[in-house]
Amino acid sequence: MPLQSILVSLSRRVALGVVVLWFTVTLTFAFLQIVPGDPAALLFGGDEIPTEEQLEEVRRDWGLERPVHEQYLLYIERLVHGDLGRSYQQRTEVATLLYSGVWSTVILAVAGLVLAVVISVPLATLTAGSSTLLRRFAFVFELVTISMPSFWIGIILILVFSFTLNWFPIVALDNPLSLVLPAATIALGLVGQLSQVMRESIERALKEPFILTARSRGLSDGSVRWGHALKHSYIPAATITGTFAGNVLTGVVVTETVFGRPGLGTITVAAITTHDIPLVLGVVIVSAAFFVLVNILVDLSYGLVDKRIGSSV
Amino acid sequence: PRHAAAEPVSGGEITYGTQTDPVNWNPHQNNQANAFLYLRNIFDTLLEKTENGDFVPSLAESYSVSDDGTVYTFRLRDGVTFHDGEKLDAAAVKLNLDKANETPYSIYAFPNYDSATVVDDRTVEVRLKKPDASFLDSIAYIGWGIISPKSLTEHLNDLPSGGQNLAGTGPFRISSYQKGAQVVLESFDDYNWAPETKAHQGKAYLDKVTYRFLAEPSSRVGALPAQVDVIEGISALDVSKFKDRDGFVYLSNDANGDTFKLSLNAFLSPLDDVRVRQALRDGFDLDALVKSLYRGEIRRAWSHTSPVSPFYDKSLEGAWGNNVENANKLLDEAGWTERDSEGFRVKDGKRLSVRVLYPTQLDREQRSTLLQGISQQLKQNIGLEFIVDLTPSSTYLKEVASGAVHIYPSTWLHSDVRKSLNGLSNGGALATDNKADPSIQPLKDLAAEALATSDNAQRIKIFHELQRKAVIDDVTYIPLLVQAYQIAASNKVNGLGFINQIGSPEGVYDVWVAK
Amino acid sequence: MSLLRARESAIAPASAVPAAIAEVENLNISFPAGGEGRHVVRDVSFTLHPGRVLAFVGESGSGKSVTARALLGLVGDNAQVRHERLRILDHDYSNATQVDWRRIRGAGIGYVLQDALTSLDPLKTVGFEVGETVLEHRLKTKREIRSHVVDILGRVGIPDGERRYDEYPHQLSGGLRQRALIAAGIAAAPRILIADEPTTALDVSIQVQVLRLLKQSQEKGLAILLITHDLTVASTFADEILVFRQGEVVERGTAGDVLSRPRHAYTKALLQAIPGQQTRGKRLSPLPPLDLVRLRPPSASGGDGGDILEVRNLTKTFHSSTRHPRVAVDHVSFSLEYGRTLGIVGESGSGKSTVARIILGFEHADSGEVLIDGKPWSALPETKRRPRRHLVQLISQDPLGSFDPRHTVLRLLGDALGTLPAYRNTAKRDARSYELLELVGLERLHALRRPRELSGGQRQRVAIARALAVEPRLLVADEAVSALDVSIQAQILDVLRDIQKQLGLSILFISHDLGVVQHISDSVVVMKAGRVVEHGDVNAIFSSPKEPYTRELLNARHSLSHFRPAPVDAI
Amino acid sequence: MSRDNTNNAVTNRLSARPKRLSVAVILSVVFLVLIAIQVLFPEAIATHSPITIDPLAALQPPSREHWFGTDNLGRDLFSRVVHGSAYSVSIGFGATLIALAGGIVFGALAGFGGRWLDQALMRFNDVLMALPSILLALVVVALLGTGLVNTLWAIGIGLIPQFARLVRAEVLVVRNAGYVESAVGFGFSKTAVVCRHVIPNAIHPVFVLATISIGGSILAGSTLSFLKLGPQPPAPEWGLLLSEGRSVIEHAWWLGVFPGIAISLTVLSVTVVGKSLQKRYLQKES
Ligand SMILES: Nc1ncnc2c1ncn2[C@@H]1O[C@H](COP(=O)(O)OP(=O)(O)OP(=O)(O)O)[C@@H](O)[C@H]1O
Ligand SMILES: Nc1ncnc2c1ncn2[C@@H]1O[C@H](COP(=O)(O)OP(=O)(O)OP(=O)(O)O)[C@@H](O)[C@H]1O
Ligand SMILES: [Mg+2]
Ligand SMILES: [Mg+2]
Repeated sequence: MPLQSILVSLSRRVALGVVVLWFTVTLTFAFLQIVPGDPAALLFGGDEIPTEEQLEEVRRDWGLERPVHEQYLLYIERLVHGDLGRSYQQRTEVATLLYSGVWSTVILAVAGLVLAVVISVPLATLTAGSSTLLRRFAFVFELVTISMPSFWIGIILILVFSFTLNWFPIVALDNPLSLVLPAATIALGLVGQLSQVMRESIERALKEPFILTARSRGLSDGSVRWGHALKHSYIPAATITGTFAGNVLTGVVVTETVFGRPGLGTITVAAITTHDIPLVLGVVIVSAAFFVLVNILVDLSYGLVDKRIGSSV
Repeated sequence: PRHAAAEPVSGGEITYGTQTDPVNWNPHQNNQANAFLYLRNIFDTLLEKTENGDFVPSLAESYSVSDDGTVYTFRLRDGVTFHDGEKLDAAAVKLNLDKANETPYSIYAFPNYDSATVVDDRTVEVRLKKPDASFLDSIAYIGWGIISPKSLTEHLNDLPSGGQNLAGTGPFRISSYQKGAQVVLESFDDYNWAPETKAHQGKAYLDKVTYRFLAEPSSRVGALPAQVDVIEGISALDVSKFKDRDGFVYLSNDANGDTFKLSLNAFLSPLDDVRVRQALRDGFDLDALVKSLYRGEIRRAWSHTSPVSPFYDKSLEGAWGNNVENANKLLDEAGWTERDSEGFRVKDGKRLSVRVLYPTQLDREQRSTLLQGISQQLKQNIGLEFIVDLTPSSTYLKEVASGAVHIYPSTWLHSDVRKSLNGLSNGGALATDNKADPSIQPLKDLAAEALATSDNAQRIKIFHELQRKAVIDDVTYIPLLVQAYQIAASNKVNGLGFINQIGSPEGVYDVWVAK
Repeated sequence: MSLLRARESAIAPASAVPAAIAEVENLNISFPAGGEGRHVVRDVSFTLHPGRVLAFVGESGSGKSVTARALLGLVGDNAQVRHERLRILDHDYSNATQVDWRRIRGAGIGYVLQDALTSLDPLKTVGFEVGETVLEHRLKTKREIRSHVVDILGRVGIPDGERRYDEYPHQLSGGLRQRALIAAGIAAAPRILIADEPTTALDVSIQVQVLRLLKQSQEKGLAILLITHDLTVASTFADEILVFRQGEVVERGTAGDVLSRPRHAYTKALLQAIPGQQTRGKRLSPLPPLDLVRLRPPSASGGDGGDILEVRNLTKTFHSSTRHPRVAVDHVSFSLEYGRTLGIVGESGSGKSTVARIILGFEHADSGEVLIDGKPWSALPETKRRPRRHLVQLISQDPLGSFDPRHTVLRLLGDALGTLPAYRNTAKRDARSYELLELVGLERLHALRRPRELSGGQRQRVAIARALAVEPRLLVADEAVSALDVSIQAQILDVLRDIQKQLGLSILFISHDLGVVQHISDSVVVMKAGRVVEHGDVNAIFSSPKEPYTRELLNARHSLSHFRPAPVDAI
Repeated sequence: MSRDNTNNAVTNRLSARPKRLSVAVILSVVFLVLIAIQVLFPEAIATHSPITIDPLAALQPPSREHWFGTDNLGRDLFSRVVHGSAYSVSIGFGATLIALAGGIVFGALAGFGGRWLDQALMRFNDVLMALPSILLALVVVALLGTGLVNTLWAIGIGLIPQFARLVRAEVLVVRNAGYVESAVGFGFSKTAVVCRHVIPNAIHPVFVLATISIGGSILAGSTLSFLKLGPQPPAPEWGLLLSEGRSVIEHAWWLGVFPGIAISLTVLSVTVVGKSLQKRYLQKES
């Protein structure tokens, strides 16, 4: 029963995801308990010494005067209701702040990902198992992008393509072209790894007997690569894309900073430098949730591509 | 100073590349000079300060001072409305003044403020605890910008994060704001109450201005002129790209207020010995460092006070610094005669070492590089270890207040006489006046006298005395740079300028774009 | 040799051989890569005729597959192919381009590989794979393809083609998969079919089905090139046989001639090496017997009548979170006398290995007991068992896996010897190691190789030497020869027999190959689904099985060796 | 399964074995040796002091005197890069060592510790994985402050999950390997089996990952520097040099280019060496 087995595997993954989230939340809570000093002052954050009234407000919000287990329950209960607390530095709900940045970040991340796939797929498929000039080029290109800090890639892209050639603006945010260079920065950080992983599995597939069988039917080299071998690189490629998507902030923090774009990355850096702890905790929880979600989707997609997986779970 | 040209035209829009996103949009709570250029578009103050230090009407059509200097009466302009449709009246002003003096809500509370009373619909009376010459500075300062009473009562908690609920009476209103990215302001059509310091009357020329926050200096410079029309904050190296170049306008302006300086903690060993402080002051070649770093675009400072301030003591120029021989002699005298393996001076087994706490978020214009240069020279020249502790720690204010820090580099960008005097009279107690050391009482008395007097000449005299004491005799301050602001623009943009009161870039009310 | 009895010919006499549709003359293939250049096929010539089957037999690596692939131009990019003549379907392919080759592949020559699970793309549906050839050659439109494929699936005996069309290879049983692969091979109606080991991976009964299917195609006029290492299959199926050895054809002729009157010594050895009833007590390989006398007999053998191994009522159930609990071993009892060989046979998954693992103490039985030498064994805690562990040694199907890949042969043997107090001294250990190697027929130079640098037969010899090193009383051989070529298998079986004869060791021999078990065992245990269905003397059971399951096993094997063309409607 | 694929494979592999090291690998090793010399004896290589300022010689382009030019305080960039290698290399090695130690402890506990411990540890590992490494690093820096050692921790902790997973997987594979069982069959004790077989066989891929993650750590370190959260000036850490140089890239290209090349070449070399180790390992394995 495929539907049933999909549901079973889905619910298992969701349950696992909930465990991971619960772990994360508990960890953040524990963090507040462990860090020395007055948790209220810590939560208030910022550069100045908070007044007693301000601290009182924090204590009320977080129930800090209550016993630890009650605090924990209160914390969980609030999170379950989607309440991530308030940023005392920005005097705004954490959820509101994060929401304001989330779309911009998601768009950037997705654009970067799509671009990475668009570059990697042909690069890997065309060069797998061959020793052409293109393969050499791909080899060098991948190694170079892997070895460059991504902020540096971003700066070079801006210098060349925006300021010198004037092809892609980076300032006008409402111009869709302004997404190109930031997305390219994220993509270039991923392309090397992605196409290497894909090439490896395509090469492995090309050595399989079914490829010989396919060739024996009169298929051209191209059809064999695109029609048979490529699909076999999906799972490893999706796996690292999944980890990347979970780590979306890593690429995004740098890219948003370099390009001066709004989003979770910018918010994170600002939150860290201003010691805005409720906001930092919010970012941690949201990105963990995002990771869990993406990986559930990636896991499910395995079953769609490779029917063997769905049925064996 | 203002850049002017013929035949202004109305209409059009510009994109303005700026250095920073305001941390807080509530003018009562914002202390970033770099954010005033947005706030000055949105808010007005009761009075405006002119280039030569006078105060002229703005939202207040006139004002008067009682003879004892404790009661100020403001007569409000008629027909002024806020962006949200509220009317400007005496009650609104009283509310604002009360809020602006309420701690901890406001960071601009005035210590001698007593109360405000509504006399009639258009008249407000402010009572001071005692006469204070710096009061009008506060009145004209954007920190006391007048916010709509509706914003203040109904949306107080939303104001810091900007947005539609933030209403002032200024020539522009917020159209959209994306944190960390940009803010778009649109012209406020009803605006008809520009002060006489402005170049024109009526609504702003521009329909719309987009401030794009570009923290990377190279991004701002690179984006002009293809992607942005105006930028502010230009590094010395980049100036040559715009200055005297076809197609560009380049403006620069020295800041009013204080200079960028080192504040020395004269209560902490080894700086508690004035000879050590003097040696430190004279142990490096500031001229050479500043020249190589800023290529003449930024000047070195001679005093705690900015050279454009009316209170500046010109006689300090050339009176100190770069005297390595004497510095070494002073240290020898002070007993720091031995040297350790790294070449630092030592006394009683202790190394001659000071810790400089400088938060990364304040670091700009290569100031940390300058500090490194100083550190290097002090090591080479006089064997003093000058540890630059560059940390993003948000606890630096607490650390400074605790008295455990030797040196705290800072700028109080403020033409506020009070703050200046406070600083000058703290005897090396670092940014705080809670150090109640009897030895600094005479200085404090002197400062109080300067504030209370209505005689400007007398005040200037006291100021000079205090500056000389702080820089030359006591060495509680070592001035480093005269803070300066730069603007560059494509030459089709006209009417750019700086705020008279502090010298930072002005809003865009007078700006227009040639067709 | 009843197994290899010449087939009564059902084909036309040689005089009526139809005109050749493929002719290969003096084919030479080499792989120049890696410096010295390897010449893997030398001067091979053959012809294919419609309606006739040509079989290639020979050991692994003898060049059968590459020769066949030369017909498709698929030898490999790094290969050098030379020939005097290469005519296929009336065209000269001496200087064919890729485009020429692609035209003939699939449409002119169908190609069926062994092991359908890896020869079908696991990510494509069966229908897609079968239809691919047809679409590629534009023989049908996309619209027509489905019904065409379903039709072909039906023809190869896959019922319910409509449903199977959308299924994936893993959803099909082994037999169905192999049929699907054949369907793909003949989908574009080629005139030649190359079947490269199409039955190797299959159970006996399924082998029969697949061969029937091929036979049917042959009768419709297809020329078939069958590659197999299984002489039984070749003998019952082919018209003509080519015997390959190291890239050369050493013998050729009609199936009957080659198998009943082999001329070449190699063919003779090959035929001789096939174990079974007739070979009991005879040597399978031409190698001389090992001289094991120098090896001190393991501690005085119990000899007369006692049991070295007694298995009492073993039961083992596996619990896993995803599946239902699985009873792998169900009340199994048997015993093995000193110096005798007990065979265990049974289909895959019947619990043979699990029993072996319990005997070796790698698995705990849920209930029941194993006694070694009449003393408790499986009930002992590991620390108590450890000093006696050397008594029972395993020879596994995968010797490579049982060697630490980092160690040389010398070190492997030395480590094993190190468990005996007598060999604490390194010099002694080395001397003994060399001695052991010599005993199992390896040379000194092998001592410094790592396991990966040895051939399969050599590895198995090392495994045996290592097991013997610790002076065991009982050898457990779990599929110990299944992965080996017939001739290598013959050598290893001979070695095992020599050991048993000369050292008086007892052997528990597990295999799914009835012939092997028949050849080597004294008595046999037949297992099915975890239970022992029959247990007794090997001759008695094989000649007159009592249980239906045993009969079934024997029948399938029988029908293969007596394969006759038969109507193919049956599944 | 064809009867003796293994035999073919053996001969194939034997013929592939003597394949020579590629030029790229040789160059990488040479470069890394140079870096190692720089780290050990910076004074011997640097032409100037890395911190001595010379305001009169500020921002000079590369010349015979200053090979990589000078920065805005007139410090010799070449000497700074040479001295900076110690920072970047110690970030690379230090963070990897931390990750390695943590990963081995975690992974081995999970691999040997039984089902419950395994599940618990792996879920904890999932949590660490779920947290973006940069966030983890930022939090560590926010808590502990900046500086070289803290940077090591910040990066190293973020890498632990990767190592833990690999170690666990390897332990599980090796633990079930035939040769482990066979050693038990010969009567070796559990500890002997673990020490002689499990650890030596599991360590190789971990070692390969470690090599590759050295490069990743150097990059991560430079990213932290870029965000001003790494080692602080005047430390000539490469990321810091690069990030300081970026603002003047249009005027003094050398300030951005040379540190950039230093980072990239080092990471490149480490990666090339790591990949070739990996290839050799896989070749041996398959
Ligand atoms: N692409 C290749 N590159 C190098 N050597 C090859 C290649 N393909 C085959 N060989 C070698 O050619 C020889 C013959 O191989 P072939 O596959 O024809 O053997 P076979 O008789 O089919 O054996 P098996 O029964 O194992 O399938 C082997 O030694 C093999 O290693
Ligand atoms: N560790 C295990 N966990 C779960 N199930 C197992 C385990 N080992 C064996 N089984 C199951 O127990 C049954 C018997 O397996 P066993 O390996 O003993 O069969 P076998 O007779 O050796 O088969 P083959 O001929 O394929 O080797 C099989 O169904 C198998 O799936
Ligand atoms: Mg073959
Ligand atoms: Mg088995």
